[in-house]
Amino acid sequence: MILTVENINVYYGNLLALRDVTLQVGKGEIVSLIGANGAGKSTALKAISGILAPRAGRIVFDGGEIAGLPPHRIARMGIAHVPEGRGVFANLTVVENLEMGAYTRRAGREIRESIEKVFTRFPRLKERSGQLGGPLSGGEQQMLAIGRAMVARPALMLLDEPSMGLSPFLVGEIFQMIEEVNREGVAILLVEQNASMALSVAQRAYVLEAGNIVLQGSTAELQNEPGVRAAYLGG
Amino acid sequence: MLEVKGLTKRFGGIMALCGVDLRLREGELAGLIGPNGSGKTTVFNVVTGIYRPDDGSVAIEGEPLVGLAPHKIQRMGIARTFQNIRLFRNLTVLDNVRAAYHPRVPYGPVSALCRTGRFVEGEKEIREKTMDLLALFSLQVRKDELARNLPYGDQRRLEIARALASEPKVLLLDEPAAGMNPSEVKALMEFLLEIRRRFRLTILLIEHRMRLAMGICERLIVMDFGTVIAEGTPSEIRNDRRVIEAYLGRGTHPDS
Amino acid sequence: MQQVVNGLQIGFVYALIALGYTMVYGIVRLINFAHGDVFMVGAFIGLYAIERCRLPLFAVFLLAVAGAALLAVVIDKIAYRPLRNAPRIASLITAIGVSLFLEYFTALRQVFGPNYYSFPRPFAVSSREVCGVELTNLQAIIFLTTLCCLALLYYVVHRTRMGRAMRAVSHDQVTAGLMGVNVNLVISFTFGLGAALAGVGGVLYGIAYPQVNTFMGVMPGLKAFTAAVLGGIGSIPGAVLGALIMGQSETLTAAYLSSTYRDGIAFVILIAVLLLRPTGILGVPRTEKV
Amino acid sequence: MTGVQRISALARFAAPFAAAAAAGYLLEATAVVNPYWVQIFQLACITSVSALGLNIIYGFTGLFSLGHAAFYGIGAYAAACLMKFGGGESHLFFLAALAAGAACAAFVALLVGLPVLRLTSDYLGIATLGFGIIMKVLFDNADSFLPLMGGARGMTGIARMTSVPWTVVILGIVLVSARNLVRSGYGRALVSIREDEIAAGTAGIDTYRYKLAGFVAGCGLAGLAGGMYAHLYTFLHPSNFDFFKSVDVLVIVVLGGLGNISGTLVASFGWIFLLEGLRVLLPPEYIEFRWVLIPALLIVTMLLRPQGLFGFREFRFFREEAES
Repeated sequence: MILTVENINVYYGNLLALRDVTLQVGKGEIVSLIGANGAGKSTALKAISGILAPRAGRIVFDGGEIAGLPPHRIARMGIAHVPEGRGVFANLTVVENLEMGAYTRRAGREIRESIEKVFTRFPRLKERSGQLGGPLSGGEQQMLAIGRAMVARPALMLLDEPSMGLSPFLVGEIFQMIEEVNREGVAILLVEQNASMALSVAQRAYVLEAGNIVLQGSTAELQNEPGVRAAYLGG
Repeated sequence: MLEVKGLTKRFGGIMALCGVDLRLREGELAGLIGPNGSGKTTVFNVVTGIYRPDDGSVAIEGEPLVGLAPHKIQRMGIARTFQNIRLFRNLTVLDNVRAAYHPRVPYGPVSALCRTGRFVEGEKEIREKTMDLLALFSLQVRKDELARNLPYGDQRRLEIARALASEPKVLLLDEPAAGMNPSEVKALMEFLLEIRRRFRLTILLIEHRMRLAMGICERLIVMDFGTVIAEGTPSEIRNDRRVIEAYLGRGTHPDS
Repeated sequence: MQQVVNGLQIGFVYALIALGYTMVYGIVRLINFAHGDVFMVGAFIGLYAIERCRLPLFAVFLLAVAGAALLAVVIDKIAYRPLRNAPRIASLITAIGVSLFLEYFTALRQVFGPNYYSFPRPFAVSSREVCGVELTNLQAIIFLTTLCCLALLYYVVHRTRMGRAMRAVSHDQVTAGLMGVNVNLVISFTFGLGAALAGVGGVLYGIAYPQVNTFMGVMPGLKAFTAAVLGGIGSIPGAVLGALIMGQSETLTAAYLSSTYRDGIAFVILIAVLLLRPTGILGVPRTEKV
Repeated sequence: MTGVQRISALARFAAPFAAAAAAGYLLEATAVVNPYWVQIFQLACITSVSALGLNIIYGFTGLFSLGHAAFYGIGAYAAACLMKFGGGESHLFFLAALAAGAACAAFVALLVGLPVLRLTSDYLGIATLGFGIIMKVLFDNADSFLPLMGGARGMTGIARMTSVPWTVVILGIVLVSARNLVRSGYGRALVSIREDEIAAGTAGIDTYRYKLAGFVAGCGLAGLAGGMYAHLYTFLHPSNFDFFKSVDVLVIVVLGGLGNISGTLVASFGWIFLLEGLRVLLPPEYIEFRWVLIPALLIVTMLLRPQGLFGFREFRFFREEAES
């Protein structure tokens, strides 16, 4: 297991947002986390990447305890979190955004190579390499956000709602990209509202409801679970 | 009821709306659908006076309202909610709704200053009305909680309650079903039908998920790239070639 | 024309101070009221370095820069960092507290002392005519030093890894953290960088207007801050532009109207500009997402 | 309500004020307490009135103002000038002068607010700061157009009219009125603007008008306080109304807690008595440490209680209680 989350409790102020959440991601695996809005999906990712500190429980990444560390230290250990809403730096150019992804890396030449690799995968970003990130379209921003995470060469990528606000066509493209990234050996923890999409790419999944994990299993099992079908797959 | 003609709005160089026409019939529950960025929320913002359009007209029951301040438009009978819930976060649930009663307080400032009988009566009346409304939304037990401490679903409901406090004729709901699972959506739908009947409302709601909008609304208005590309009943829309092309994209099914 | 050159002199000094305000505001949205007092400390370090240690001018600048930067970093750590997640007004009040503390603490007899002290001139002031305008060597030094500082600043902000991180943090702290950026470090660096420029400004100010006391930072601080807002707070070129306008308006008012109204005119301009362009001359107009 | 009930209600309402005024009168007349402290007490009452004004502006309506002292100054100069013109020692005229001072400040606030209140958050703060500095420059140069005001030399010879009963009664009336207004639909309108101006607009609240009303009312209170101040110290100087005085009031309001009447009241008294108390408590050779200790204390307080000393809690009197 590359990531093990054990019984974490996370609060917003006094509001309990996650209760006793336990989940695991294996090396090279895609795991989905599905659930309604406000169920705590994003909160789980934030706790893993250090934006929120859990009040109880353990988070072990690559053999080391990371719960409570600041985000920049966790990022340096090899977790890349693509936040909800993409988090593109609107005041930086596309290239500078990608360079920010490589912030934790020092070797200049390898960084250039990684950036070139992103450009070959997303030619549209290359066309816009000198433009600011702000005016990009939603799809381009999502590509940039994922590309930026790739430049960091993480062992684990956390993706928060990559399909949000995208046309169905782009959603398909983004999910293809996610599978490609995964084929290079990057483990992925995917949070999605679009449950059918999320289940189609993942090997395993967890269902969150009101801060608790209520179901887990292989995606094949979950897709046939009547409760999941009713609540998330629209019958 | 509500009539929008040739509405145009630019932001910098971007054409957010170009010549939008739409019409709401009295008492209907219509849906404004379209992919993200197609201009749905901008229509709401222009209709409610938050943005001023570059061109075009909006009228409610024949009364033009372009150029009026948001509060004047509200008093003409249009109330709304926001996509990214905008409650008065540090006020109690009770005060969130009572603030919306303010434009029709039955006492003047001097009366409030001196706490006259009329003030006490007026406050009592507002409180009773507020409590009735909260009861309808099952929020009465939470009346003294701060809005920011409510769970997500309650916040959405409170926002609708606040919009209803002004006794509007037209209610504009911006993605009321965001983040709900199908069974919650069903409950919301029944609830909307109920308040429409009770308050004799005309409702226009925004939803970007096609299937969901079809399940809720009697009539759909489809937008893409700042224009209305189709309108009609769900079954008409389902078979509209332009909608299928522009909205559903190439070869994907209408589930997202 | 002569007045314009004189206006540039004070304008450039204001620019050095205004940059600190604008950068700090850009990154943590804080009006750092203590910045004017950091400028004052820079001037006093300059005073001691010249008078007591008889250091060469270059070393004087280095010392003032280091002292001011260190002070700003310490202030940030003690008074602002604990309040990063508190309402913004809380750190504004501590900024005011720090400002008062620095003014009165340094005014103690045991520290700098409460009086006006004359600032030693490290060189004799001479002037020569350039294109029909009297230009003193003092003014030349001010212009050159400031321009060097600006060039250096541009390089740091736009060409270095740290500068990129600064811009990223100013846009979105949380996401910058996810990129592996140590946000607190970047913020400290920004405070230090702004203070370093103010340190240079303090020494230049001392040389140009050779009298210092511990309250000398108040008015230049307010004006530099106003300049930053005038130009568009958060914008680096805006701060420089605002400061130059401020300098001109001040010298021109003093020359042609009355020096008693000098302090007022600048603010009349400020209010007029804000009413026409609510985010300043070079500020980006913000449309709130609804 | 019958006439008798009305009168008895009025009597019940007025009794505490009468008692406080009488106590104040005795306090002053019998001189059991050092007159210096009595004067400080009055200053604290006056500061409370002014701070309440800023609390309405900033704490309740959410308008960031850094120029409050300018309105305090306008009220002070206006009332003092009027009193000098024709008031003599008449208490009735004094009241009229106070009212006129408040009205003057409110009127200027209206003129300033009309354009400036279109700005938001920090920009509004900076514009009001600018206005404050402009007013200070005008006060400094006032002798050139109205010699009576004395300009940078200060204005002297103002009658000493402010007394303990006056300050106590005025503060009391201001507190009750502020509570009544704030705990009514009008107060809810102001607070909703603070919370979310766009949502307030779509909820039917005329945001511009209420922002203006809140600003004018708050500045009016500053003017009222200024008039009392002028007739307490009988001497006015432009430096009494500079940027630092604006900051003083802001500190009080934030320390007490935004939108919290009790907090403002306690913080005003605490601040004034701390300022003056240190003057007495510190040994003379350390008196200059006063302004080293105060900011240090301020920083520590803010670090420990960033939401103000009181946060949202109010004394019972200031809480909602109009209905059962």
